[in-house]
Amino acid sequence: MNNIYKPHLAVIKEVIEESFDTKTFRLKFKDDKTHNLFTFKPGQFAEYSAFGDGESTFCISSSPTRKDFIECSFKVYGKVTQSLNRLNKGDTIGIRGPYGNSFPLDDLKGKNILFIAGGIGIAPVRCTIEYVLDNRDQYKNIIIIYGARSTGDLIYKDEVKEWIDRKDVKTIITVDPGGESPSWKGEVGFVPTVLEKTAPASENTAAILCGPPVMIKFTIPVLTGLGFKDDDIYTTLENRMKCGLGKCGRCNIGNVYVCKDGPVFTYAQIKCLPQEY
Amino acid sequence: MDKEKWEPKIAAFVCNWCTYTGADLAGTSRIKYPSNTKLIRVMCSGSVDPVFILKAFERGADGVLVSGCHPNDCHYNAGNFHARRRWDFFHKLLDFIGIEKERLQFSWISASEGKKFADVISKITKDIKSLGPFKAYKQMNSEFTVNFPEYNESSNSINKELQ
Amino acid sequence: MEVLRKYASELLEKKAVAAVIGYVRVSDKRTRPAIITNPEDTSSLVFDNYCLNNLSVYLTKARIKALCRTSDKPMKLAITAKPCDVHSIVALIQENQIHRDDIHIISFNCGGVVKDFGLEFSKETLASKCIHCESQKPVYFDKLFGEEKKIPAAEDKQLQKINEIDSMSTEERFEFFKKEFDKCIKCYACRAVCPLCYCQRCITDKTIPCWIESSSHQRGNFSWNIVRAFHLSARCTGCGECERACPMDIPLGLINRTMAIEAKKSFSFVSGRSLEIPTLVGSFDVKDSDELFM
Amino acid sequence: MTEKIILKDDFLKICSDLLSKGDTLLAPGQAEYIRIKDISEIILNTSALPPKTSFKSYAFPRSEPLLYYKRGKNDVQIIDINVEGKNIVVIGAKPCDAESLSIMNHLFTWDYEDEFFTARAKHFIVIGLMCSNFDEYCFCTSVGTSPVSEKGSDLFLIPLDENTFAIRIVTEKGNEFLKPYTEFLKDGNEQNSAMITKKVKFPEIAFDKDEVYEWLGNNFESPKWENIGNVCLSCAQCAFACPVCHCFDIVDEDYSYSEGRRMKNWDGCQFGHFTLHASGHNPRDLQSKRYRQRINHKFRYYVDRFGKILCTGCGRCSRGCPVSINIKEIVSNCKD
Repeated sequence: MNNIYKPHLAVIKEVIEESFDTKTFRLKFKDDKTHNLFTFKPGQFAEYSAFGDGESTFCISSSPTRKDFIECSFKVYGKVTQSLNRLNKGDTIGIRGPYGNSFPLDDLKGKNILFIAGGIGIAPVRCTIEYVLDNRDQYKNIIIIYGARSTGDLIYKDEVKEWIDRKDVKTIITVDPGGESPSWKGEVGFVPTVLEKTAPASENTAAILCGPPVMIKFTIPVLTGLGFKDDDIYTTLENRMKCGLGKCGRCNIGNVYVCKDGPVFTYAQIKCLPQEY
Repeated sequence: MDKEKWEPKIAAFVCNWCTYTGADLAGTSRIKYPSNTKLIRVMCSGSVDPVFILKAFERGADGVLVSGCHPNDCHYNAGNFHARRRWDFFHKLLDFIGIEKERLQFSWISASEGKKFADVISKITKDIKSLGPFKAYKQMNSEFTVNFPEYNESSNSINKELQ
Repeated sequence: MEVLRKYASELLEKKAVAAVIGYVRVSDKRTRPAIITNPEDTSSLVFDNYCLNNLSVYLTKARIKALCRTSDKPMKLAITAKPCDVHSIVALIQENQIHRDDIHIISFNCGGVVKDFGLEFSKETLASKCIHCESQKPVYFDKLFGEEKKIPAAEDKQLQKINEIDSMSTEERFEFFKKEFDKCIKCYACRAVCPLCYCQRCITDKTIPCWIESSSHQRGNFSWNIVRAFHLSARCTGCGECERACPMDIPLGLINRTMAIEAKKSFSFVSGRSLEIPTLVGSFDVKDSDELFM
Repeated sequence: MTEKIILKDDFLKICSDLLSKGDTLLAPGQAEYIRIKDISEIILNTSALPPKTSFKSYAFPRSEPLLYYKRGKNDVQIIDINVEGKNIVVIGAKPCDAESLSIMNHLFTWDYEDEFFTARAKHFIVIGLMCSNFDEYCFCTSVGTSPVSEKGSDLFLIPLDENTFAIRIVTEKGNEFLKPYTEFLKDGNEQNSAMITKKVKFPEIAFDKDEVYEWLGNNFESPKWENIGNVCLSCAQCAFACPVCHCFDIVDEDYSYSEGRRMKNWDGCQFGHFTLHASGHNPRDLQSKRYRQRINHKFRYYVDRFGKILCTGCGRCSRGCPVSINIKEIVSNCKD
């Protein structure tokens, strides 16, 4: 019997402490065959199991172009993430996926891309950035704006440093006012403010944004003000999920299942949805 | 199961201030008592929730003991008074639902009563032994359970099974 | 009935109360709870033998806050309550869920209610709580309607069943309840309709750690039903809503009533009868019996 | 579709043959579809109202394990589960229940196939029985079925008189099922049974389903939802009694220190924690929103996706509602 709820087992090869409450697991499937067959697109998510405590949904934060490991980042919040937090290098977890749709990076070829991420929302964006950087010649100008509450909340420090060092990418890191440390060299200010200051051209540009609802709420008007069309603004929605397969009936917003039709939506699509997220 | 060889599993929720110290005293005084009881230290007999007891039964305990300070000796003034009323009801409820009274017992043991601690443990062990294993509850556990094949952690057999 | 409607509409018009929680007729033998804020809507209010809901389940902190604390001057919430429902209100006040000053109790002299919707009121269909009812007059009220009525006498089958279970052996009792609890589908309707199950977050919804399994297998059902019964023992006022709401017909009333009988026997305490004495499990007496303890 | 005639006694003989073969037989009882142990329990009463619960739990159990796991020191072992469907014959299914599995099948097979459901569902033989009674809660005619509807049934029984039934063979599966028993069958005339079905009183059509669909699309925000939400106690009894509600929860539970199982349990969209995020945010935090979701899911979202109404009009949710909320009344009110 083909059990769609059965996860593949994966071993934690490395645990990276990103910040005081965020961790990244570097995972490798126990079974090499599964590891090679596991393909996904940037933006897709998976269900990670901590056996004994249940399953939780996070995006896959590593790029499909870097096949050695699968990475996932999570903030310790609920039952499953607390349980995952207790695991160490060498422990086994379960992965089922990938599920959902992805950022349409094939359609965006030949365009400029503006990435905007806030907080833990950097996870799916990082996957996309890495994918784009690995295929750098197919895309035009790339701007990354990444904001966090404080310097302590910034994650992916190594990756971010790599982006900053690259000449072909413009990277702006910002922390909320009051969150900066004395040695902080980046910007200080909320993401929408920094975006306004940067004022990227909207011509032939797609914006990929991901972050807390309040950031999205204030960033979208700025983007629209800069001349971005609704169809060119991509963001992700999250809802509570159990199955990830469109069966369990809790992630829907109107008649749209976030697990099947999402998590990536354009702003134009979101505008059509009822206010229930 | 051979009743002679079978040893009961008993969970005891004991108060930190009296019974646990009493158990210490029993130990330092070299008083012998049966080793079937697993002590779980809690801060007060009043802080033991009935679900702890149910959980103990669920996980295979044959009997449960809750023990605290004597009335008026509570470290928190009134914890054991509250507990006393509560356990009265819980005991009656379990009795009505069909769980033998002896499966769940209560006692007051002070820090100086090492001998009493040993006696209580001996008594409850004897009681539970004569009742036999708590089959009724264990049968409920067997619904939806499977027996795992033995496996060696170092071997790679799991991978093969998965394919 | 007219006096009730008039009284309710006056209360609303005078802005003495923010809303009236009452019964409205749906069909011949059915009523439905309604929360009425508009004086005109009071014309549909009813009270008769088919008003079997215990409306005190709607008296939650959140609702009072939402309805009665809208302006500077706090308003009251009027509730139509049968004498037995008043007991639930008393219990809620005792447990500090609501304040007596916030509630305007409109009560009735009660002649018994039917046990479930859709049945014709008669001796046979009398709710089991009415058979052994000792409080046809409310203990507390702000307004009382109706004349004193007699509840038709009927056989107390519930008590017979309790005695029958009492006379069983321990194993038989366990088997009996195992069979009954096995039917449970964990819909928690018993919890939803219970006025005294007011916890914001029930212990079954707590998952870290998971004390009561949400699966409806035998083990999970047993834990849930024992915990539910224990949390209500000596608090339950015997309104019987849990048993009525249960889609699987589990005799929850048996357990609740047994515990009430025990409370009366050992402590001569009956829940929800007086605001003067504290609740049984919320208080203690140093002279309580030590019989249970070694 | 062909029609045959069978004597009641012969039909019961088929049932006892099935019983001796070890098949599971279900027939409507008072509270639920009971598992038949003796053929004397089969009543074939057309005038009974639907029992309190449907037979969906035989295809979609209220709790079932999805897998077993064992945690080692840092290793995990999984034991997979193989659901083997056993033959289940539902005898005298109410027409409103008969359709339930085929409606749920859409959900459990789209995109990913949930074989826990399909493995069981494909072994079902549903023998429907005409229904000649309805009460104030029945509204099968409003959702496109009827007391004489064969939808979802493999075989459909219509009583011609006390001792004879017309048996309509609706599906190929039903045909296969009857093959060993051709000796009991006589050729029938469709007109005879049509005479009977014509006489059956149908519940009045309470609402136009397309109108409701339209209204729900335009009235996501409506004061009507709030009125219901005020009264509803969020007990989700309606979802658990519903023959087609299919939302579920997945939880892990240990049964010993290192061993456990992952369970799939029924869940209800009326529970406050159904959509509660770990962060504390809840998209459907009010009962009015949850009730709106329930009605919309049944009469709009499911139609959007699968072209079917997620409701069979059995009226169970209303019959059992502790505060007597009537779904028929609410949906009928879904108009301006």
